[in-house]
Amino acid sequence: MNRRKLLSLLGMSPAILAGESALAAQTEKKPAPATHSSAASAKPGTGPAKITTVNPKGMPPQIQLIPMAPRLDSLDGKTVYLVDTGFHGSDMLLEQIQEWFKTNMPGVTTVFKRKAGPYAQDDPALWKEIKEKGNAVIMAVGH
Amino acid sequence: MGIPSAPIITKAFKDLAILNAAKRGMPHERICFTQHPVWGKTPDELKVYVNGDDPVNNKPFLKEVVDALTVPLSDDEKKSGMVSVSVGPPTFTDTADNLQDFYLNNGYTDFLPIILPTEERVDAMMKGTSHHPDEVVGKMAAGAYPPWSYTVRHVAASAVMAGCRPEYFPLLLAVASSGIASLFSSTNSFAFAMIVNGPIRDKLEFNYGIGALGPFAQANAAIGRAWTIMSKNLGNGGIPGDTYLGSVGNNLNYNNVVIAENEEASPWDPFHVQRGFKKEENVVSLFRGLGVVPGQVARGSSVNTAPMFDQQMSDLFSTFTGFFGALIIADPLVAVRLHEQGYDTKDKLIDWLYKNTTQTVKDYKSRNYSYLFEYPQALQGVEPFATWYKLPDDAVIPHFPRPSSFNIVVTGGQTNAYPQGANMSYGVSVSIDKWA
Amino acid sequence: MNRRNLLSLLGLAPALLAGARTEAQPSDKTPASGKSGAAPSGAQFTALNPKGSPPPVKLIPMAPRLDTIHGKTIYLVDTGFMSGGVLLQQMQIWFQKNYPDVTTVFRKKAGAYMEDDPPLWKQIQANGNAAIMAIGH
Amino acid sequence: MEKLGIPSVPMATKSFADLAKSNASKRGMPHIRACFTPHPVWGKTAEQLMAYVEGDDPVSGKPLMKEIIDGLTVPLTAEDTKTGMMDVNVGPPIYGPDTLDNLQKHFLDNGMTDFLPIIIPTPEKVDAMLKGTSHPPDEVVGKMAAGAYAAWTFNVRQVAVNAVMAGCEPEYFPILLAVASSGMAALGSSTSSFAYSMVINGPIRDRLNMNYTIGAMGPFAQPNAAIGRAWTLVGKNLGNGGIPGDTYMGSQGNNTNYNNIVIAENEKDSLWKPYHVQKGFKPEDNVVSLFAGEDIRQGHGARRAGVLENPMFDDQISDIFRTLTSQFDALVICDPLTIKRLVEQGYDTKEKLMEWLWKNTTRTAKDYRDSAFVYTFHYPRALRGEEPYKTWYNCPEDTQIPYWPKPDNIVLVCAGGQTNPFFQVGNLTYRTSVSIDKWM
Repeated sequence: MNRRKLLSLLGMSPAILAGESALAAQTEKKPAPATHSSAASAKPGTGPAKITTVNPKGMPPQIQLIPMAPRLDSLDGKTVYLVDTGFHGSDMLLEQIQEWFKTNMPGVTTVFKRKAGPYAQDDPALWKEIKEKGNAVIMAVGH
Repeated sequence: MGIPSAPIITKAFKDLAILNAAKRGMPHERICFTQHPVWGKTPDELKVYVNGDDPVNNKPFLKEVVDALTVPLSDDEKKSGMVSVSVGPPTFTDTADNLQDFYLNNGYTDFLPIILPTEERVDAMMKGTSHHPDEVVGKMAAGAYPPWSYTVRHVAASAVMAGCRPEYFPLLLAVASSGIASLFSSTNSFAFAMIVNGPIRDKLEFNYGIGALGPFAQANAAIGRAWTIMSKNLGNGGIPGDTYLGSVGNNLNYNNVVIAENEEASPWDPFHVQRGFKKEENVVSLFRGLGVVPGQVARGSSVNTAPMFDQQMSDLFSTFTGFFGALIIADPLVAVRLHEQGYDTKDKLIDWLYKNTTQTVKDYKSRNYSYLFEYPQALQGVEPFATWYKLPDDAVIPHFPRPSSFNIVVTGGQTNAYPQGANMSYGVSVSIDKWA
Repeated sequence: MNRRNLLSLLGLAPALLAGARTEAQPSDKTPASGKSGAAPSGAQFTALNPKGSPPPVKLIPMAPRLDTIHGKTIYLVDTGFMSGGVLLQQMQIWFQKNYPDVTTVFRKKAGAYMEDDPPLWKQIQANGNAAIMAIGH
Repeated sequence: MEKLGIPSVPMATKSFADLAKSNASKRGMPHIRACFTPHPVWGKTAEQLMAYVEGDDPVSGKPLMKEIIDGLTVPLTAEDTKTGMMDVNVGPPIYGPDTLDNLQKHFLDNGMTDFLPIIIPTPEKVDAMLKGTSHPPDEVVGKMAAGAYAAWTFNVRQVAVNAVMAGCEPEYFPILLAVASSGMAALGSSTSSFAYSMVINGPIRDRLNMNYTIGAMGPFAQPNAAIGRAWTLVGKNLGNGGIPGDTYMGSQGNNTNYNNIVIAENEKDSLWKPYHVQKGFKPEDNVVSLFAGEDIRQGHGARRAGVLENPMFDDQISDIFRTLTSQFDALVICDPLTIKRLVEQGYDTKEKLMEWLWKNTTRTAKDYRDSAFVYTFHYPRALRGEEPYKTWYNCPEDTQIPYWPKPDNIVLVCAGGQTNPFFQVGNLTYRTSVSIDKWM
């Protein structure tokens, strides 16, 4: 599935992707049945009666768009943090990436860090350290 | 944070990663993908991943990582502001058969027949509570997503769909108000349970006799099922590949493990009384974990001695992960027998189990869950994990971190002295009376 | 629950208990019709009975009773559930004390608890006058 | 016994009072002279049991031994000696006409459902379901009983009614007919609370859009959900199962009885032979295989996970096996990632892993014989001279013996969405495989 299709599944307006105003671009997902009509009453002999039912979905919060951080001109001479969020094998993967930088971009300083706390928990101390000492982050989230 | 970053994720999580970033407000986040899985691969195998192509974009993987950090941002990528998410119109009109199909095909159900939530039926359901239809009940998310909120009316729609009666409604509102979804977005396939205590068990005709955990009473069946339907509709859970990732899935997610305690036949304090409620209060307590297994097959079910249920439970628990707790679901015959053995309170039994269910540090460290969830806490100095990780390999430590990892509830029809054990942790107890 | 209620749950006609020959007699009330609610859900439908077809039950006359158990041989049969044997052994002790002229023979049924054990039945038929079977737990 | 002319008195514990009476009736002896002891017997001392013997029958309130002796000696009444046939009534063939709401309530109140909403089986819906098979509506499909009771028979139409109720589509119908034709009910009458499972193989999985990837065993696809649920309704309505205190005695019940454990094998992503091919079917055949046993559990608690080096799944599976009862077999459900890893370890066929697991999952003869379950189920077979139980009961106490008689007692299937290399283990025994194509 491409990104556009995926996001429309979310109920997000495709308009955001086309670059239109992102403000409250409300769309109505079209349901298969008619969306409104007075509750039809049963008329025996005229086919199955129509009834009206309520939408059981809760209320999703609005999503605050976050502008991405400005990119660097080049990685040369910069410090890149490699952050392991703790899934199996990601430490070994990041070690391989570290190796790659040593061989292919020796001008880059890499720092390996294991995020403290379980995988879904924040680690503010680490973020602070990166903000002070680092220029970019590569984060391994997978398995 | 102002620092450019490039998340690396394995291919299996592609859709999830894009959706998640979008939900967090970055629909264009520059995500780089490697082959899946990474776990269990040798360094040499991983070197091939790193030097190869991103299997999603088919570009050299590390060129992509470097580009993600250095290629300037487009206008879209700089965008800020608020976007709304649509869930469709408030009502649908069609024939009953078409609506049944429509609800099923749009993921509003557990793929089984529902009672269609007509306005009359939803209104009738709301007569089961004194709370206003538009009152906000709570917020729910099926994982680390922005939670959705919902009103009494929304809860009523799911309750009707699951086959609940209006008199069940306060119990469902109590569950919904906890914000705990019974479908969770981990790659593990978690199970959920609820314990119901108080006079409401008899008022709603819960089954806590023969077949207590099975399909033998409307209250047990429909209330358990409603939790899953609520989790889908109110908490946006249960979308495979997006908000549900359990690799193999869990059969218990259909109806959840609903346990009405057999308070009358139990020699011990009911569960809610242990939690500080009065006996006459109606309370629902929620649990999460891996599943329920029978205990009668564990070692200790000896023919040569009297049945040693304490040893049986301990044996069973030694195969559980200590990351979740141990919930004993004891038939009244088991409870009475344990009581005769000298465990005149649940706490005494819990104390014995905590002390006698042990493991070596070596075994502890070799378990998946220890590494994934407890090692990071050890690094932060959280006890007992910090100490456990410093002990020698042959040191014997408790299997569960603390006595409060254990819980005991009594249910069953006394046709046989069988216990069951659930590898589940206690979450929260909620007053049902508050929602009456 | 009394025997009559139980048997009617089974679908056995209560008439059987009164000694009369039975005819199938609808015991399930069909749901009340006529009292229809609001329009859409008020339409009338019929639905098929989902039940299978139970076989008729063949009545088995009970074996004639003994005049007395004095001097007779009684088999105590353990069908194999936990501790059934211990209970029957206590019963043997009771017979020795209270009916010393009754011969009791303890047997554990071979085969899993639901399986038949024809050699044992044959033995009881040949050597015994009565049987007590422990089925419980 | 009574048939052989020997007067007999069955004795059960009080918990089985209703059951014993209704059972005797089903067997044609509605007036059987059953007597009862207090419950339970298991775990009581000899002194406590003597007190039972010398005490009163808790059901009749009369002295137990007097009742037993009366049962053997008091002359029979006319009713006690009655012979003939009696019919069992299951109600009219059609309910209604009535409103959908009232019919929904009627089905629920009369124990014809799992206490959850159904699709009302109107003649039109049942006719539509019947289009899912070429077999005529009146063809007898099989017989079913939920335990040691007289089996009920049923035809294609009666299966269709239950299929409609559960929420099945007509194209699922051949699977249900295949399941029903096995005569196996998904609700047992034991005091153990058993679980049931089906493994589905063949192209029908994709034709019905069965889910065998993420959340394979959970509520994420209509065929998985509805077919599993229909099995329980079939057990209740066609096999007369699931009546607590009568045909259902599980003390605590089992949550998996709602929808049963439906496993569509992930044949596409598995590196091993599909299960039905192991059973001698062709890959293009559609087959459903049925299992019964205790439960299903996740592999997470296993020791020797070997996270940092190598996930040793063979060891992990064996470790979980040690917590099962050998009264039932093992059904291992592996995510495709787990299988990939096992194949890399050298288990390039299921048979190799089955053999390794069988050889390496052992315990001492002493532990084996001490198990109450083994005593109830295996010891009588050992007495009859059946192998390997006879050997296992006669070898020295410290002999290491395998959990199961043969490697075939270990079944391996593939399901899952490759989000994590997990596995689950069912303490479940293979019963039978049935061709679905035969019921198309």
